[in-house]
Amino acid sequence: MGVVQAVVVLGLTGAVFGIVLAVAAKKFQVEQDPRQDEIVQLLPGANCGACGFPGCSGLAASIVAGDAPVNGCPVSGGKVASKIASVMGVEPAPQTERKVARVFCQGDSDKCGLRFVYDGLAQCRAQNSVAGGAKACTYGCLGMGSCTDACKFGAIQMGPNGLPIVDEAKCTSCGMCVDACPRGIIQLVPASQDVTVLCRSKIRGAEVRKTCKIGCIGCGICVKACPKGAITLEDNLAVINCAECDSCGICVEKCPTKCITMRDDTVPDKAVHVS
Amino acid sequence: MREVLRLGVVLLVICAIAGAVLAFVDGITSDRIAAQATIRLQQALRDVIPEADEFQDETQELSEVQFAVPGGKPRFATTDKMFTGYSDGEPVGLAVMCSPSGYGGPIETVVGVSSDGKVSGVTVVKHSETPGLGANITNRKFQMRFVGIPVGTQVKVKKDGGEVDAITGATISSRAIANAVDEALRLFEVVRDKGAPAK
Amino acid sequence: MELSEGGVLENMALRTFKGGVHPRYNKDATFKKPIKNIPSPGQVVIPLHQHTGAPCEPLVKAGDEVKVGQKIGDSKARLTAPVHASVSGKVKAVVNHLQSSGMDGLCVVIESDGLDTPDESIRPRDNADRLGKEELISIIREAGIVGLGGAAFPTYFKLTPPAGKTFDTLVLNGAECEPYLSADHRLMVERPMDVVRGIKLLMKASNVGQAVIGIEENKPDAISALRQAVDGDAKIEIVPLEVKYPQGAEKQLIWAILRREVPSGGLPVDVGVVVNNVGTSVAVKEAVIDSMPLVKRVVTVTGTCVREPQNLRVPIGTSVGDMIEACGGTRIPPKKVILGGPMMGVAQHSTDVPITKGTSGILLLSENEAVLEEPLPCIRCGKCVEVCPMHLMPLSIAGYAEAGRFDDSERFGALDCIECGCCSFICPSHRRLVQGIRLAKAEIRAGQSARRA
Amino acid sequence: MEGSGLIVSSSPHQHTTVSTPIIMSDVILALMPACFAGVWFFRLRALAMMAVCVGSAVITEAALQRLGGKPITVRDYSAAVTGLLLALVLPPDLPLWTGAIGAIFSVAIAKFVFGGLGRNIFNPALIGRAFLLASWPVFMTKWSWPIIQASWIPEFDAVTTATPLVLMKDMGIKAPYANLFFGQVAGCIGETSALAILIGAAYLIYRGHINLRIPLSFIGTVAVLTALFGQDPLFHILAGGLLLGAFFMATDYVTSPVTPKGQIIYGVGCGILVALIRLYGGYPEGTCYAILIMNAATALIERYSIPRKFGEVKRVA
Amino acid sequence: MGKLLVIFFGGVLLNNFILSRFLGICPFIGISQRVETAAGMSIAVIFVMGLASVVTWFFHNMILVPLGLEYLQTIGFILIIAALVQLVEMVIQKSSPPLYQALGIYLPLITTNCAVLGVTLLNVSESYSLLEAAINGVAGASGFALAILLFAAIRERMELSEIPESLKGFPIALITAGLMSMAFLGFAGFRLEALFGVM
Amino acid sequence: MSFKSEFSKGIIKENPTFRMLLGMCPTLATSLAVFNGIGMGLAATFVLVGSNIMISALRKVTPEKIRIPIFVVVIATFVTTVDLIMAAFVPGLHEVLGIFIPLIVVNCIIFARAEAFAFQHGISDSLADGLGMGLGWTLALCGLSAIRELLGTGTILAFADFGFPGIRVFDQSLAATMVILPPGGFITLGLLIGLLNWVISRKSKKSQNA
Repeated sequence: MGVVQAVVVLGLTGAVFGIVLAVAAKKFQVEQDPRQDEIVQLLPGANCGACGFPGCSGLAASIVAGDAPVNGCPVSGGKVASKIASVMGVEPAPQTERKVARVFCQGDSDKCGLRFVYDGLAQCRAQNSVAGGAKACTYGCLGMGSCTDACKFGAIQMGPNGLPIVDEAKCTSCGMCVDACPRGIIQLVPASQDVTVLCRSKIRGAEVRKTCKIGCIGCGICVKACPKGAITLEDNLAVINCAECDSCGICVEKCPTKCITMRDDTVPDKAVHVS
Repeated sequence: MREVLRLGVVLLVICAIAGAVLAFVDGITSDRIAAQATIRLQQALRDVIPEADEFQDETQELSEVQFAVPGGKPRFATTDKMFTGYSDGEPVGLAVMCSPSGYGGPIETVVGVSSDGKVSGVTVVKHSETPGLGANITNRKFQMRFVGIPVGTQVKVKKDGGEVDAITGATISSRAIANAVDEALRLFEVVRDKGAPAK
Repeated sequence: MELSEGGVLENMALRTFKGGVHPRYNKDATFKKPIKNIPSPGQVVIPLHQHTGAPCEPLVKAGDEVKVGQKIGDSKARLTAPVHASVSGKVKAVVNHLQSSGMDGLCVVIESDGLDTPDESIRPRDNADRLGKEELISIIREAGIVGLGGAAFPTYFKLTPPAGKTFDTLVLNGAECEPYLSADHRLMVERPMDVVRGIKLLMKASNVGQAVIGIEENKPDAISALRQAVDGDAKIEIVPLEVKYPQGAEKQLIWAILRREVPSGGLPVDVGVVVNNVGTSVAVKEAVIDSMPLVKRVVTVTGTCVREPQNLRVPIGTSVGDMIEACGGTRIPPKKVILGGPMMGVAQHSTDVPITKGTSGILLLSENEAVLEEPLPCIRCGKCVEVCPMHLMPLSIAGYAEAGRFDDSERFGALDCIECGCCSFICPSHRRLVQGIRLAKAEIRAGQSARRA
Repeated sequence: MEGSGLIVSSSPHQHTTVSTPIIMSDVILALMPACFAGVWFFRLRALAMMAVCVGSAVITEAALQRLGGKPITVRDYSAAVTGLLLALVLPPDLPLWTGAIGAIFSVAIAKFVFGGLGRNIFNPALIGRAFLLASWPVFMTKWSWPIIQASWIPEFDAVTTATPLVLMKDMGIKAPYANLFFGQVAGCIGETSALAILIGAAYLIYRGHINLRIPLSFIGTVAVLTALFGQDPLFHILAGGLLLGAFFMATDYVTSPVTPKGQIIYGVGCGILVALIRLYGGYPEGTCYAILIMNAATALIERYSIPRKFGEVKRVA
Repeated sequence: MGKLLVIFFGGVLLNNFILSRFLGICPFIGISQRVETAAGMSIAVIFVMGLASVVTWFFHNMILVPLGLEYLQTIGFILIIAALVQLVEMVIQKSSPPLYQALGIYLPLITTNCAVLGVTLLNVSESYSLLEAAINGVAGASGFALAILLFAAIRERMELSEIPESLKGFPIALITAGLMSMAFLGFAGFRLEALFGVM
Repeated sequence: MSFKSEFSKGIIKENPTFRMLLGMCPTLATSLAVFNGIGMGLAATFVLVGSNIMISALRKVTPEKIRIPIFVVVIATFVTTVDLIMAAFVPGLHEVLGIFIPLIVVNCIIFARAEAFAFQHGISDSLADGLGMGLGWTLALCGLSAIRELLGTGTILAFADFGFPGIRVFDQSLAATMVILPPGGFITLGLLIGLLNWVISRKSKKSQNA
């Protein structure tokens, strides 16, 4: 007898519940695409906002809605993009080359002096707003480390001489550091680019010499030296067209101030080893 | 609509199976669960009247002695149940189950009064007093402080002018037990005067 | 705090506002010293952007001869102010030169011939009293007059109420609450007649029937001098104010004197008030009566490092270094050079900066005055909240700003901050609150303009 | 290469001379009368307790900062203040090791884990006391009688060495005002003498470190409520830790609201809780818990008591 | 009336669901980043817990007890709660889109909030009347609301603190809750009955 | 994934309490004594294993739309079974654990494993997962209980239901009662998770430097 009652009561409860749910499911279908959850799972979850959407779930919603490409997350790279693509049932987008952040200044505390003694908030933007920053070079790194604070992936650390060092293995090219730098010293470059002019100074060479030992003085030696003609001078600054550069390294050798550098290959190797 | 029905039926079936399973489990366990309560009650009663080998529920009698003035406040407000303990068919004591309020809520206490009008035992069945402090009312040592107190005594903790040492730092909990014992003794008196079987 | 609608309060208790601080005023070194004219420096550097609004285009080129009062820069923008040569001589160059912002900006460098020959256009105007409102405003614009209190907002612009609004009261700011400074004080004591003359012209230009001069009560000589100069004119009242910083801040001054509350994000005109500095008033008098544009101003040069602190009347564009020299040089080497006062002034990293129309003082601090204590964690004492004259919560605005959460800073009213510095001053943990708030303001404004774009 | 060598900073360029360490040392100074009273009444036990608590607090702070690789900031005196305040709210007979554990708990759990000075949500000293009270209630509710029998204080025959609030709650015995005022009653080391506390409080007010919003609304609320419930308000003000709490604990900058309106709400809240706990609660004294509960509410109070900005126009909803 | 007040304040202050009963910890920690969201969640929980208390009371007292099927409590209650939440979601969505916007996202989270099931089970174990059960449901939820609102405001403040790396997030949330719970010990032994005049 | 790895991940790598931070309510509420912890943990493990197996077995025939209510019913059935059995055979423990036994129904761990694992994996994997997760949780619960029991009462391994008073390590009067009160639960667990995070971060730092 008890069994029958239990079966009836619970069965009816369940049936009512099932019907309610089914009706609900029918009436308010596709509240949220289940794919959205799946995509959220795939995304890194740092909510850094580099994609331009409000956090990872925002991006996921946009991908599902078709407003964002499957490779919309600049942080996670091709592998995740292809996974998302398979969730969405589309062909993975052609994999774009990975970019990494690079610091375009070598004017550390030994090589580039100060105009004055700065006293105030230890943030680059804050210092930059006080008389244009204390650094002698008004284009150079202020060295307060705002980029390290901005990086959510621990890929930037301040070096001993007050310049940030990027761990390219950890860099996800989210671009937060680029935004954090008031002087635009950090930029995203293709990870394969080996030769770079690590200076942003647009002032004349004579002025540069007064302020920084390792700045680009716009002498043009590299322009002449480059066998590929990949280097031009713009606003007293050497600019390498990376599409044509084949990393031969001649300019690096010729540069009188050593502001053109060849990437040190040991760094990323070591970093890869670590992770 | 068919979809709705299908889902409903699936759930109905699952629930029905669950219901059957549970009914089966309940069938196995219900007797034992019910027995557990009795076992524990018996255990508590035996704790407070060790001589007794049998107990009889006298709770109905309680309603008769409850009100001194009809419509007034009950005289034994915290008393829930009372039992007479028998040894070889002879009544040997009264066990009173009451729940005075302690620090963290009611404390279910059983107080035994032997036929000679002395407290024969106190035990706490259920409580939610502060661990390490009020919870020490479950301590045998503390409970023994009440044993032997004769009928007619106003049972109070020392702080309130009585004789019983309270647990340090747990006056409220100790007071609750004292109240329970006090009530049990008064109830015993009434029952005895009524000529109830406890004599 | 009840808002009374218009009218000067009858209550004679000292007028003031809620909040504020009492820094040491340190005015003793200069407030009794008469304004001194110094001989024209050998060279002046006149920035083409000394005011709020659009910078001027240069009207002269290297090699041009210029005379005092000759217009050397102007702009067609709606909000701007022309600049004039402050010495006579030859234009050496029109180049980028270090300015008080700490950055380079376009300046006209004039080598003085030492003669100070005035421009031909400068001769006393005899029809001054018959000039209409429009004419007055145009003269004031052409004379390049800007607010001399520090903000350097073009005066002609201020005097023209936006469509649909009118002024009823002119408030003249003679509070000079900023420590160390005494330029306005001396001006009021020495040239009260000019101040009052300027007021009358300003009243006419802004079409108001009443004027109030607010002066902190620690300047009794200024108060009595002006009282005398006003000479019973019922339209002009002199109101002594409690000595408290920032008594001279526009919104606080209007509240203290008139009990009118300038709405958040609004301007004094929203409550029918136009505020001008006493220095501006004198400049207006000179421009209208003497037809002399704004080429000189009074600057207090002071601080423990200065050998002989002075109130100097100097041509605009004189370098800070020259002015220090004019005061007998330094006694001890300065560690901090501030243009303006210690509360709102701008620290300089070089003495080779020209003074501009907005420079009210040069303050040199010695090492032990200049080195500020290291900031400690905020202990939430709430003193910044108590002293904020805008009734904000500086600790929250700055706290969020330092964490880069500028939206939250905005929520706490970052944009209402007048940067008076009371919060940083009072903070027992010496936190750089104002700097944080400034950062927030800059970021919020950048965000706003990005959104508009 | 220092350029001009001039210092450049954002304005203002002048700061007040009153600094956080000065405020902290002033607080210590203001506590001195209460400390002296404690030592006067409870002798060496009190002194030892203070030494142990201050020592443990300072050592804990330094040790944790070292472990966490942070600059050691015991010189801002905040740990010392915590230790001293804790000692003052402990019974004189408490075993010293208990006091040490309380001080360690205060600094480590209430302060350090939240990020140190200025970041704690709860008053560390009171957390220490609440922790000890919950952990070792037996030790924490044992009182000894003050040693000095001064002729100028009326003789007060209490049956047991219980605090005035316990005597009141359990037996309805009211200690004479004079005893309460001068401190000739049982109680925590620093809370018995109202006079000593008031002297210290007056110093803090004179120095401008505390304003009266919190203490007055706090004490006022207690007075009004106890009077409403038919008890003697003056007795309730003088007895127990109310004065010490109102002037030295509730006014703790870090854990109380910074907004003026918030401070009054906070004070009133503390007052209501003290009155309710004293009259109906399980404890004879409620100051510690009342302040802690309001500490928890501080952030919320502050959020909804942001002052009206000057010139703020009411937004039309 | 007095007893209802006792139940209500008991649930909010003395036996706070979060701080002393450990019910609803997950949403307490998960949905307390912002005061606004915490408030939304609170309102949703108050509504659902009140409603669930009433509905399960009927289910228990009208169906389970008469049929002697008390062992189906857990399974029945959870089904009812789940269905209820769904239903509430539907109704709100249909009748008041703005309210749905504000509360909608919190509703699905409530199903797995153990506070809801917990309060219905407590109602049964305390054998509350319908009104008492409803009050108890609302009280439990209000206690949850009080705790989560206080906590959310504290968390907003803590966002600017430099909390030791390994304690960030969950651990510091637990410690804060612990200290709050410690403060709420001040209500231990509070005699609400005396305050509200019921003994 | 082998049976073994599915089993072991729940114990350390994905420990539900310390790593995934699931099922906090019963963890806090029942960690007063080691035997309470064991009882609670085993009860949950039983439910976890049972429901994992059932859901895994039913996953092919479960309509997607009503999988949640079906999970609920399955889990609730197991929970009620445990509840009744415990009431019958270990009444003391049953009373101590109180409503937290029926509340296993809404324990996030069980739901999470049903949804995230059992519904997608075979029966044997699901069994391993349930067992691993359950034991991982039990272990965490025991660890926390041991600390709280020891510090809070001065004894260890007390098991009142079998009349065992526990091993007294130090005197009751020295025990910090707060630890077994609600605040102690929160704080101890918070510190324990923090400590674990710290140890792990130090370990990973060390391995990085190596």
